[in-house]
Amino acid sequence: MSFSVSAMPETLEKAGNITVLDPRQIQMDFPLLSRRINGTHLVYLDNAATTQKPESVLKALNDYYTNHNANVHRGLHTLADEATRIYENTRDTVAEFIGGVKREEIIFTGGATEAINLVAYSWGMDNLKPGDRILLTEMEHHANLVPWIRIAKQTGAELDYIPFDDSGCLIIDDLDSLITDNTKIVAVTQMSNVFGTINPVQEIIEMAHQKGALVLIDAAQSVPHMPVNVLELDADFLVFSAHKMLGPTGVGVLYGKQELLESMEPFHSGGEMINEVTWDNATWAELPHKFEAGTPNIAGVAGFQAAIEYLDHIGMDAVRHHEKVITKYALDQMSELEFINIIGPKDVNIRGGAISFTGAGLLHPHDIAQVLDSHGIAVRAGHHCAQPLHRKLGVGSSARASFYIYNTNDDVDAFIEGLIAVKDYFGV
Amino acid sequence: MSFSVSAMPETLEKAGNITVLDPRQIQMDFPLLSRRINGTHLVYLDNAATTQKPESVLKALNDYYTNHNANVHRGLHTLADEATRIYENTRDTVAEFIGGVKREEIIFTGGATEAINLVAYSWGMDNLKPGDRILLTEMEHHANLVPWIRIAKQTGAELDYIPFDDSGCLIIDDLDSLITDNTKIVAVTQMSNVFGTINPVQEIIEMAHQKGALVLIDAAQSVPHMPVNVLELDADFLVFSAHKMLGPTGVGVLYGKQELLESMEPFHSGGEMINEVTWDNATWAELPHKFEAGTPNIAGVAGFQAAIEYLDHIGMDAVRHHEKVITKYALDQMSELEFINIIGPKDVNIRGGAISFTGAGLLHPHDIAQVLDSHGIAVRAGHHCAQPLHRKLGVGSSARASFYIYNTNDDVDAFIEGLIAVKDYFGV
Amino acid sequence: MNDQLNELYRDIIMDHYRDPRGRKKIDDADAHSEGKNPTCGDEVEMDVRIKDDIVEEIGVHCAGCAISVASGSMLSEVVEGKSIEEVKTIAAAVKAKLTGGESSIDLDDFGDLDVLKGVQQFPVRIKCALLSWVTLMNSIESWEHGHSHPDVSTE
Amino acid sequence: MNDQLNELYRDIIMDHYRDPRGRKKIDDADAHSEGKNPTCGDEVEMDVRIKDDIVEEIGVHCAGCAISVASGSMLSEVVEGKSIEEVKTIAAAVKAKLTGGESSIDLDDFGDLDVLKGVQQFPVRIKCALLSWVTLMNSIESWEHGHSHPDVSTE
Ligand SMILES: Cc1ncc(COP(=O)(O)O)c(C=O)c1O
Ligand SMILES: Cc1ncc(COP(=O)(O)O)c(C=O)c1O
Repeated sequence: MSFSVSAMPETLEKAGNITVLDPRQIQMDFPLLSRRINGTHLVYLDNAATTQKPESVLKALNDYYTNHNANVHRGLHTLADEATRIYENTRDTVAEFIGGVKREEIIFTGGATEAINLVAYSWGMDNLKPGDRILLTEMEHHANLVPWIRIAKQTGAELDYIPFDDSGCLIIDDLDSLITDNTKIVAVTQMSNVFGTINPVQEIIEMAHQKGALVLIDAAQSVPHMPVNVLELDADFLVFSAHKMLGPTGVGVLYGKQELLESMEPFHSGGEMINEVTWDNATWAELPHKFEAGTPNIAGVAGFQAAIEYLDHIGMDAVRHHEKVITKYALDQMSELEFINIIGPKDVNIRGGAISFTGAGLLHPHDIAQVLDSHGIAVRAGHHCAQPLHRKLGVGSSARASFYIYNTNDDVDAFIEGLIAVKDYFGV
Repeated sequence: MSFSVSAMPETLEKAGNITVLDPRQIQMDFPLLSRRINGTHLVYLDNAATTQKPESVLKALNDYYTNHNANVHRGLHTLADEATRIYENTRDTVAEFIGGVKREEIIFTGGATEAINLVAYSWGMDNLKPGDRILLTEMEHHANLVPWIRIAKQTGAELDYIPFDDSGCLIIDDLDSLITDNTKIVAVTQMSNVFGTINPVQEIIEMAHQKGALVLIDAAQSVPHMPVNVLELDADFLVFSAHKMLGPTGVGVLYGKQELLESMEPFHSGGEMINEVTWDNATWAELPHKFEAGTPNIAGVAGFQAAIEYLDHIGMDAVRHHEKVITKYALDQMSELEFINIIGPKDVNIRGGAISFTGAGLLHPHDIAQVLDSHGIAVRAGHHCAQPLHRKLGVGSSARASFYIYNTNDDVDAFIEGLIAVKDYFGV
Repeated sequence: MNDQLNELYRDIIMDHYRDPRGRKKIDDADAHSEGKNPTCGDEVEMDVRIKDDIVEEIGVHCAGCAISVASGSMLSEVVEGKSIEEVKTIAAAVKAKLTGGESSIDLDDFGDLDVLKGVQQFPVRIKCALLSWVTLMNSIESWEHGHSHPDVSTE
Repeated sequence: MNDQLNELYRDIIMDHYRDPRGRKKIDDADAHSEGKNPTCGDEVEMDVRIKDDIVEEIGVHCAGCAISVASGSMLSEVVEGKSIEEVKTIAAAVKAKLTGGESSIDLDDFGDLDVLKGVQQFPVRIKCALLSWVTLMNSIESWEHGHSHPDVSTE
């Protein structure tokens, strides 16, 4: 039986050892990118917030609803069987995509945020007590910050932070002392959604394991943009969201080591996740179902399959390579503009394609984003769900341009011209 | 600006005072219904598990991804503004659909299950203590059972159950004594997903309020199938899922009275739901955002809008009327088959269109469903996420046929013929 | 009625379903075990008498669908007189047949068991076919550990 | 540059942004309040001297985007010398103008305030324009209740 066959673009060229993708070819697979905004064509540079979707993902969603829609599991009829196969098939695809983990170790959630909440609650409630410490970094997204603040309050555990330096890189010289004997878990982002920094999670995981602490990797920004192998990393938990990697909204992934997931109580409860229920007791289903209560986002998961297939076809090495090239091109030009300040590292070998910046003098991030929008250029302005980071930098907010596989140097040029127009508009 | 315009079918006839819908016309709006299964045409009778989607919902999803996709809230660019409007617009539509509640009182979740978990946790953790009692009914879906079993264990509260009688109706004569002074919350389904019974939630709510208890209504089966006015009911909480009412998977609704939601701590935490975050503290955003952490299922919510518009166009009175008629037609014929036993009431005035039954002698629900599938007829078999109910009935499982707006009397005829074929196949 | 369905409900299966073998009570059983599949409510009770590592007698009482009852019935026919080792090998082969794995023996040689292969196309039904076998394995395992009343679940 | 944008960033707005009025410290203030919009980090500090129910003097220190700074600047120009009642009416009218509601007075009669209507088309910016006004209202409210240091947030 064959489901959602996604038309794959022929877009790759080999240049020496490096596979080079052609963003102009890729753009043609993304219907939204041909939209016009304010009388001009769209330049979409808000990819760290969410990415656009290729035709193949829309087709997969449509195919699911048009041909196979039914509730999953326990259904004996043909549609239920097909829906279940589609849903479970994506689980295998995800397990393979992040390095070949076990299918039982892949839990579908509503997003990266829910996945972190699941771990903070289900693992945290039973494993944290007064005196225990949770180690985060100063550059975490609120999603990897607020759940830990709350669970710390509830359990009496305390929070520590790995600081970042002036260039937006983690200072890990003192990691040995930051991870104490009481540190039970380290939760760290693999790629900052503000600085773009790629953090040395491998070292952090090694050191944490030496000290007996677990590590949760917030891979919401990394898995979409670079090859990530969970087994090589030896991460204990790792989370990400489909919508930031060409997939549908409302789908996230929690990877967790089997023995950890097995030892944990469920998070949500209800249908599909039980073994046996009586009037006053319930026992839990096997992994992964134990953590998937109720009807899941079946269509979203079906679309996610097509998203991963698309990325797989391009190859994550090519994705990473393209982003290095375009980010370097952008950073070089932005550095010439004396009226903006880039926050985050300049070396594309240790960073991804999210570039945050502030404006000099009267140039406020909100106004920058507003004026860029009138040129059809979509960037984000605000605290990017990282208030403490901005507070440490002494700024209330920043503007952020972030790239993906369909962005071209032309997009960068338009962005740079847009910035100059902003400057002129405000007469800075 | 106009978004997702959904093509509305012209399918309604007025017959006297009752608006009658034409399921044959409606079928044409549902692409999946023309699928063939095992060489014959599909008869989809698994609507209590999930419904099929009209073309307009698929269009809305596609329109969202093709023209407006961006992350919601806080985005200054045009797409973010449009996505936010679409998302928030659905909130208004939902608020209106269930009787004109306030938009702040509508929380989008991943499904009814998550909505109940939210209440059980966020309300329960702060409002339940040893000695308190939670009143459920013996016919609850696991979604409205297991979260309460868990929160009872965590808080020391205890569970009571409103029993059902031989016909699958709640016995509320003793309600006055079942709701004690210690009863803090009553959680009850408005329509049983097994018996089909429509419960007298109005009376239950009145009596509970007299005793100072809150009431949560599990409307997962009622809101899709009959007019529900939350304000008239005076429900404190009410939950349902989009996928059971023509909408996308991965979207649910929690309605809660504003003052209750305001008094509650958040459930999930992360981006979008905070006011201010520091290294060791966080304060919460206003309603409804306080309960919507992280990137929501934006596309799903966009599609949900089209689903509600479709139902609104037909009119929930017409939906209910159609189901009464088809359910009566089915019950009458099923009652003639001596080899099956219908569980649940026979009077269509107090029941919806989910008909569960067991087989006599060697006819096991699994085998019934399996053989019906070979005739293209999709019914469900199992415990329908209601193990305690089945245990009380003394059966391990049941088969269930459930109707919706696109089911015709021909579907019922095919189903009856299918049942006879099952009987013959097993030579009962 | 399509062919796949007839593969599932083979005449032999229906025969075992209508007239399950081994439905007896064994008073001097060495192991008793109960298994259930909460999803569909199917339940099996099993008594086994074992002597010198040989399954001398087995009683299988299965309440459930055609597949689970037939599977239990065939089990009772096949395992009597076999050594614990042989029984384990057969159980593994049944599991392999159902889930598409590799096995060391050919089920054709063991009564009607080979007809269970029709279940492979119906993933939801695999648990039904496995219920008795899982219960038997648990029975034997706890007998080996000196216990005699384990409860199992295939869910 | 499109027209809607120019409606937002009217010359008058830009003038107030470049050269904010009322940026003074008031030593004998009767009320002090701080407001912020955590989303964009905009902050405003406000000192108000009130005598016989008249806002005699106001100091507005706003750090933020063009809209929030200009709105605060215009506020300082308009409210000085007005009665508490008048100030409340104007604040309500500004809110109505921004959010599309009804108001009892015509903002045209109050300095440059009417230009804020350009913000209406930009929902995300409404909070920016409101920040100073919400802060002032909180200031007055707590002055009326005898307090003098409220902190507010428009988020
Ligand atoms: C680093 C990081 N972590 C977590 C999240 C949360 O992802 P979601 O909103 O999809 O749950 C995001 C996305 O905003 C992010 O950038
Ligand atoms: C009565 C009832 N409550 C709750 C649910 C749970 O809904 P969902 O699985 O969409 O969360 C269902 C659906 O199966 C139901 O029928």
